[in-house]
Amino acid sequence: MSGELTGLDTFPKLLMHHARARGDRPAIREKDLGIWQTWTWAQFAEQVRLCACGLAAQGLRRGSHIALISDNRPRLYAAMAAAQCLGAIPVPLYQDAVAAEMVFPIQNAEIGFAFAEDQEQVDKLLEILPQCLSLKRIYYDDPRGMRHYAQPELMAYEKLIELGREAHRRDPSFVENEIASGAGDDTAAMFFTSGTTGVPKGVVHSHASLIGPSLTAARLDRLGEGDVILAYLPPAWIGQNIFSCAQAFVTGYCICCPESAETVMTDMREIGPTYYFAPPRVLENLLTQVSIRMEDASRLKRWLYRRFMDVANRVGGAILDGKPVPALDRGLYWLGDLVVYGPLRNVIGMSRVKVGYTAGEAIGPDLFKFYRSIGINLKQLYGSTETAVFVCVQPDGQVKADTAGPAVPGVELRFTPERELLIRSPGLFREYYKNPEATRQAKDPEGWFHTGDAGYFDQDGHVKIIDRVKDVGRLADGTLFAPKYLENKLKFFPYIREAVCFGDARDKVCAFINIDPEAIGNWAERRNMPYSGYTDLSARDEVYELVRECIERVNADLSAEPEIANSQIHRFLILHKELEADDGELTRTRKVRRGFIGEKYGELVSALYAGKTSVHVEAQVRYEDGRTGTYSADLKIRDAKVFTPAASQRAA
Amino acid sequence: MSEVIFFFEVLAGGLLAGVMYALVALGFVLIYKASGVFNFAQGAMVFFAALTFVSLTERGWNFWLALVVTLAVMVLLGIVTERVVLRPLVNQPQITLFMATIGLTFVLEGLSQLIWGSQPHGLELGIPDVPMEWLSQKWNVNISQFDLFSAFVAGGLVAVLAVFFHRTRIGRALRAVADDHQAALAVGIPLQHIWAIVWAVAGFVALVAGLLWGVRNGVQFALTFVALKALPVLILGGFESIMGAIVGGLIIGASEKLAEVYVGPFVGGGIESWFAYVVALVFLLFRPEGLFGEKIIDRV
Amino acid sequence: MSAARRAGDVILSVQDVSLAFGGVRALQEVSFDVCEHEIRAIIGPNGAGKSSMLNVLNGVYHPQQGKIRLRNKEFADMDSHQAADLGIARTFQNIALFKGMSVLDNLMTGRNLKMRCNFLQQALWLGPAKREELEHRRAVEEIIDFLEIQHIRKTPVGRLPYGLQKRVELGRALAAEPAVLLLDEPMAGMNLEEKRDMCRFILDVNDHYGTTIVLIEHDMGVVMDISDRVVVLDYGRKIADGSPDEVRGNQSVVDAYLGVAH
Amino acid sequence: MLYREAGQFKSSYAEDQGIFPLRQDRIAFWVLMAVAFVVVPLIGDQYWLSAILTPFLIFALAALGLNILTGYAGQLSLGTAAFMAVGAFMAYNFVLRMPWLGIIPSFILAGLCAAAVGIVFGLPSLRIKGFYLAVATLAAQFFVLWALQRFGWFTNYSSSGVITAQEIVILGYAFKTPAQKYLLTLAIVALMALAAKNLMRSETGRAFMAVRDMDVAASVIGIPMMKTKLLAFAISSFYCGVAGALHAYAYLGTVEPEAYSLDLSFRILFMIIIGGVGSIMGSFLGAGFITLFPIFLNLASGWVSHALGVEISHATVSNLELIIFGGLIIFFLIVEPHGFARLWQIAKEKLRLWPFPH
Repeated sequence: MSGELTGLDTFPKLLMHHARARGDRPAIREKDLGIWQTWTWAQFAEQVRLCACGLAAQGLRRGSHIALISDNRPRLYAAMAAAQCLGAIPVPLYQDAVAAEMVFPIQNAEIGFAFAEDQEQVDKLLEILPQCLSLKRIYYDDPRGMRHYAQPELMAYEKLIELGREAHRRDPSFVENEIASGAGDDTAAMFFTSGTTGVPKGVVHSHASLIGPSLTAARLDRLGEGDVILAYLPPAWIGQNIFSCAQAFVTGYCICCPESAETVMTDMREIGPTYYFAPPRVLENLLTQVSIRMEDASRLKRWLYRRFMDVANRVGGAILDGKPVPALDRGLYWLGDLVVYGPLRNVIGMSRVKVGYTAGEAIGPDLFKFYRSIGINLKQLYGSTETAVFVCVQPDGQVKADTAGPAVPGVELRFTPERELLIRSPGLFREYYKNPEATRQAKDPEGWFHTGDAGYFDQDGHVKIIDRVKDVGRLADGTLFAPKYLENKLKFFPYIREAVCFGDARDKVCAFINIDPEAIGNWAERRNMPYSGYTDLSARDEVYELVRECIERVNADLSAEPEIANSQIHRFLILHKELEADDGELTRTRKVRRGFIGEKYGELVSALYAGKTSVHVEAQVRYEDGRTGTYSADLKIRDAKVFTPAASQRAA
Repeated sequence: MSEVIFFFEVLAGGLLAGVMYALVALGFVLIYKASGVFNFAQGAMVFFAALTFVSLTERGWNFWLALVVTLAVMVLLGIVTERVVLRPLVNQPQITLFMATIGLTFVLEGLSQLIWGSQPHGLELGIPDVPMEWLSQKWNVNISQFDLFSAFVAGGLVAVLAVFFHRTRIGRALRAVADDHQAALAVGIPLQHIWAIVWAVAGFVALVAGLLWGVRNGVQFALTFVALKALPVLILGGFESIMGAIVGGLIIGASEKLAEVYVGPFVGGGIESWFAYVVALVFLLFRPEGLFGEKIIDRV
Repeated sequence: MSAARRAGDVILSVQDVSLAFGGVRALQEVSFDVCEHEIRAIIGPNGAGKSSMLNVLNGVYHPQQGKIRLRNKEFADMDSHQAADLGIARTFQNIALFKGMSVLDNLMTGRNLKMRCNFLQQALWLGPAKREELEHRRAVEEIIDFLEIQHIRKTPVGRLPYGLQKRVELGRALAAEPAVLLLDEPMAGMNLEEKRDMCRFILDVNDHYGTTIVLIEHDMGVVMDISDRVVVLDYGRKIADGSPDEVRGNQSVVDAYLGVAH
Repeated sequence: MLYREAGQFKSSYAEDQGIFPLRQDRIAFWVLMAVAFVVVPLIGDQYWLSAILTPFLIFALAALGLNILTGYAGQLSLGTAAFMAVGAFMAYNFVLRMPWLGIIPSFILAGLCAAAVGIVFGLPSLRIKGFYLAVATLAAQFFVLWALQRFGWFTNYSSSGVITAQEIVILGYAFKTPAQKYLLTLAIVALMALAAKNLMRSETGRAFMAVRDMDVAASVIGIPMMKTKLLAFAISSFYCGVAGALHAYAYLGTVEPEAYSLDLSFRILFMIIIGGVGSIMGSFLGAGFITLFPIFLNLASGWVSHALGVEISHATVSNLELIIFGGLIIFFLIVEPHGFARLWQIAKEKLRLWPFPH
C-alpha cells in the first residue's frame, strides 16, 4: 500500500481519512431537484457518523447483517458505510427483485435491519415480513406515500439520523472507537450471487479482499481524486460496488447518482464521467441509438459520419494505442475528431472518459472497436463476484477485442487440463455464507478458486475465456469445442439472430442458424428483393450466401487461434423457424438450449453430418394469431470454407 | 345667429369630412370582417390606386378606361396579396397578420413610387370644390359641392356593399366566413377565393377613396396618412361593423372639426393630428367593444 | 380510502349563489360547503353549471346573488386576484398554461404571490432578488419531483403532449401552495392510463399537502372513486349532495344523467 | 459541434439559472465584449463608429425597450419613437435647466419622464387589447410630437424647433470623439441589456410573459393585471427614453421632433420582428440588420450602377429599400416569425447535438 493509505485497512478508516485529507472535495453527487446535490467527503463522513450512531442506538451490532434495497442514492452509500463503521455487514439486494426473491437472503443471513429506498421497496419487505421473523427494523429513504404506514418496524431515514445525532451528542467518540476496532480481515460486505442454478449464495468479502484489488486496479489506471464515475448499475452487483464504492473509497474520486433510471443518458452527458463501466448490452444499445439517430441526420452529416468512421475504423484504434500511423491518416483523424468523434463523444457523455471497462459477457468486436475508434479508451476485464472483479485487466496499449487481458498484479492464474480457469488472489472471497459445502467445491485447499470458466492463454499471455467448462466439449480429434464461443462469434453479425453449434465427440462442427428477420429484411429491401416473412427469407439462396460469408469470416478468425482452429464450422443450415422460448428451445433469458434442440431436430443434425445437401422437414407451426399449421419443405444444407490453421501454416 | 350658422357650417364640414374617413375605414372593415386581418396597408392601397389612376390619365388615358384598368390592377393586387402574404400565414395569430400588412404597406409605398415616381399630382374629377351656391345664398352656409358629391358616392358605395353582402351568394359566403372560418370551410366555401374577392373589393373601395381624397389633397405620398385618420374611426365604430365605420367616421369628423375650431386656438392649434385618437381612446375606456361591437365574455 | 382521511371544519361555503349571463341562468341558488382536507366533487351533465360554479369560486365570474365564505371571511363576490391571495388556486378545463414559457417558468409564475422583491432589485439581480429566486426555484423543484416531471423541466410547455400539460398545470396551481385547489375537469380528454395517473396525483396532493380539493368532472366513475363528498348540479340547480354512495343511489341524479325530462 | 458540454454540470441553482449556463457561450460572450470595448474603438474609423456602430447600439436599446413591451408583455406598440422623443427632449431640458445634475442623472430622469408618458398611454391597455391597443399607442405618437412642436418650452423656444444637444461631460470628462461617444453608448447599452435580461428571468419577466400568453390564467394565479401591464409600459418607455436621449446626445447632436416620426416607430418594430420577438439578443440582431441593410443596399446599388453603367437615382434606391424592407418583414413573418433570434437558437441547438439531428 502506498504511504498515504498505510494502516487504512477498512472502508470506514478510508472514509475518515478522505474526510480529513480532502474534506472539501466532492465525494458523492446526486441529481435531485434539478441540480447535482453534492456531499463533500467531510459531509459524507459526517452523515455516515450520524447514521452509524443511529443504527447503533437501534441495536445494530458488530457482525450482524443489514439489507440494503435501493437504487444508487447517496443515503444508500451512507447507510452501507455506517454499517461498516459498526462492524456490521451490509448486504445489498437487487432493487428490482420481486419480494419472494428477497426471502432467502434475509433468512439466510438472519437479517434484522433493512434500508429501503422508497414505498415500493418497503411494500415488498412488509409483504415478506411474516416469513422473515428476524427482520425487525426497516428504514426508508424517500418518505413519499409513507404517511399512513403505521407498522412499528418502519422508520424514516431522517428520523434515524435524528436519533444518531442525539446518540452522537451523548458519546461523540463512539463511532471513532468502533472504526478503530475494525480490521482488514473483518467481513466488509456480502453479495448474493444471482444463482442461475439452485439457491443464491452469499459471497462473503472482507475489507482486505475488496480494498486490495480495487487499489491495484486504480493504480493501473492512475485513478485519483479528480475522477468521476456515474453509478447507474444495481448496487447489489459487486461490480457497481467496486466501481462506485470500493474504488472511490480507495482513491477519493466522486460518485454520481443519476436522477432516475430514465435520465441516465442525460445525466451522463451532464456529469461527463472520467471513469466508466458498461456491460456490452448497454454499449450495444447506445450504438444502436447512435445509428438510429444518425439515420435521421441530414445528407451532409451522414456523409461526414460515414467518411470519418471509415478513417476511425482504419486508424482510430492504433492512434489510441499509440502505435505509429501515417501523417495523412493522423491529419484525417484529427479532422474527424473535430467534426465527428469529438461531438459524438460529447453527445453520449463520454468526452471525459479516461478509462472505460466492459465485462460480463463477450463483446462483439465491431462494437468494441467502434468505441475505441472514436477515441474512447474502452477496455475489457475479467472477474466475478467471488474474485472482487479484478482478475484480468487489459492495460493501456494492449487492448484486444477478444481477450480479457493479462492477470492483474498479485493474481495467480492457472488452467486445469479441462481448461478450467483457476484463480488465487488477494481479492478472493472468504466463503459462501453458511454454505461450507459450496465453499469447499469452489475453493480448493490450496486456495485456488474454480471459476467454472473455460479458456486459455493466447500468444501474448492474455486470458481468453471461451465458455463455461461444463458446456465445453471435444471434437473427435481432441480439439477444444466451445459451442457458445462459436455461437457468440456468429451472433456478432447483425444478420444472425441465433446459432446452435454441434460438434461434441464428432469429427467436425456443424451449425443451425436463425437469421435476424429485421436485419435481413432490411437487407432484402435494399436489394429490392420481395419476401413474405422469415420462412421465405430463410430459404433464399441469397440469404444462404450471406450467412455463408459470415461463417467463413468466423472460420478465418478461428484458424488464427491454434487451440480451437479445428473447430471451424464445416456445414450449416438455416432453420425454417425462429427459436422460441415458448417452444422450450430457448431459456427465458434467451439462451439456446443446445441439448433440447439437438434432440428435437435430430433428423436435421444427422443430415448435416451425413453430408446431405438438403433435408425434408415437416413441422407444426404456430402462427401469431394462435392457429397452428403444418410446414413442410426441404431445408438446404450448405458447406462453408474452412481455413488451414495458422499454427500449422507456420509450422509448414 | 351667425354663430349658430357658423357652428352648423363647421359641423356639416366635419360630417362630410367624416364621410371621407368612413370611406377609408370601410376598406379596413371589409377585410377585417372577412379574414380577421387588420389591414394596415389600406392607406397604401388608397395611395397606390389614386397614383395609378392619375398617372394613367396624365398619360392621356380616357377616364373610364383608366378607372377600369386601375380597378383591374387593384383586384390583381388583392389576389396577389392573398396568395403571397395571407395564405402562407393562415392560422397565425392576428397580430402577425397585422405586422405582415405593415410590411405590405412598405412594399406598396415603394412600389407605387418606383413605378410612377414620387412627385405629387393634382386630380380633377370635374366637380369643383366650391361652396354650393344655393345653400350659401339661401342660408349663408358654405358647404362644398365636392364634399356633398363625396358623401353621395360614399353613401352609394355603402348601399352597394350592403346589397352585395346581403343579396348575393358571394356576399353571404363572405359573411359566413367572417362568422366562423371553420364553419365556412365545412359548408364548402373555398376560403382562399373569398379572401381574394374581399381584398379585391377592398381594393375597389380604396380606389374610390383614393380618387376622392386625391381631388381634395392632391395625389401624393401624404395620401397614405389617410389610413391613420381612419384608425380612430375603427376604434370607435368597431372593426367589424360597416355601420360603425360610417357612424364612427361622422363622429370623428364632426368632433375633430369642432374641436379644431373651438378648442384649437386655446392650445395653439394643429390638434387634428391627435384629437381623433383621444376621442376614440376616451370612448374606449367606457366601451371597450366599440360602438357596434359585441360585448365579449371571456370563457375559461 | 376516504374514510381514513381526516376532514376538518368547513373552509369554504357557498350560499344561495345565482349567476346569469344575459337571460341565461347558469346557476340558481346553489349552496354547499367544503371541509378542510376533503376532496369535494361537483358533477353534473353538460351545461349543468359546473364550470360556472368554479369560476364563481375563484372570482372569474361575479354572481348576481349569494355569498361565498372562505374561512371566516364573507364575500358577495371577489376578483380572481383576491381569490389567489386567499389561497385558492385552480386549473382549467382547456389547459391555460403559458405556452411560450418552460415548465419550470410556468411553475415559477405560480409562486408570484410569494415573491417580495421589487423589479429594481430583480433588474440588478441583487442579493435578495437572486436569493429569493433561488429559494423559490427549490420549492418548485419539490413539486416537479412530486409530479414526476423532472425530464421536461426545461421544455417549453407548448411542445408537451396533452396529458403532461395537464400535469404541469396542476403543478403551477400547487406551486402557489393553495389552501383550496379547484380542478376543472382534470381528466378531460385523457386516456385510461393518464386518468389513473392523474387520480393518483390528486390523491397524493390531498394526502401529502393536505390541500382541500374541489374538482368538477363530467365523467362520474372516476370522481366517485376519489371524492369524499359530491355535489350534483343539473340546469344550474343543486339536485343532490352527499357521499358518493348516497349520490349514486339518488333518483334525481340518475334521471339527470339519463336525460329524463323534468 | 463546437460545444463540449459533457461534464458541465450544475451543482447549485445559481449556476443553473445563470445567463450563460454553457462555458462555450460564456467564453464567446466575453470575447465579444472584449472586441466591442477594446478592439473596436482601437481600429474603428470615424465613419463606422459614429454612423454605424453608435446608432446601431442606440436602436438596439430602443428595440430592446419595445421588445420588453411587445415581445415579453405582449402589448403591441406603435409609439416607440414618441417615447424616444420624450427621452431626447427631456434630457435636453434637464441638462439645460439643471446643469448641476450631470448627464447620467439627466438621462435617467429623462427615461423616467418617458416612463411616465408610457404609463399614461398604457392606461388603455387595461381595457383594450391587440389592434385596439396598437392604434391607441398611435395616439401617443401623434400627441407627443404635436406637444413637442407646439410648446416652445421643450425646445427652449428655438425658432426652428431644433435643439442642439449639449456636450457630454461626466465627472469632468468630456465625451467628444466618436470613439468616446461609442464607448459611452456601449457601456450604457450593455448595462441596460444586462438589467433587462435579469428582469426577464425574474418574477417580473415571468409575469409579463404570463400576461402575454394567457391573461385570464395569469390573473387567476394572482398576477396583478394593471400593475404588470403598466410596469411593462413604464420599463419599456424608460428604455426607449434613454435610447432617445442617447440618440440626441451621442448620435445626432441636433434634433427636431420630426426625427421621431411614425416611421422611426415602424423601423424599430421591424427590428424586433426581424430580430426576434421576445428575445433580448433578437433586439440586437434586428437593430444590426436594419442599420446595416440600407448601407449595404447603397453599396450594392453603387456596384450595380458601376457594373451596368446605369445611374441609379437616390429615390430609386430608397424606394427599393422600402420594398425590400416590407418584403423581408413578410418573408420573416412567414418563414420564421421569431426572427434571427430563433434561427440563432436553432443553430445553437444543432451545434449542441451535432452530429445528431435531434
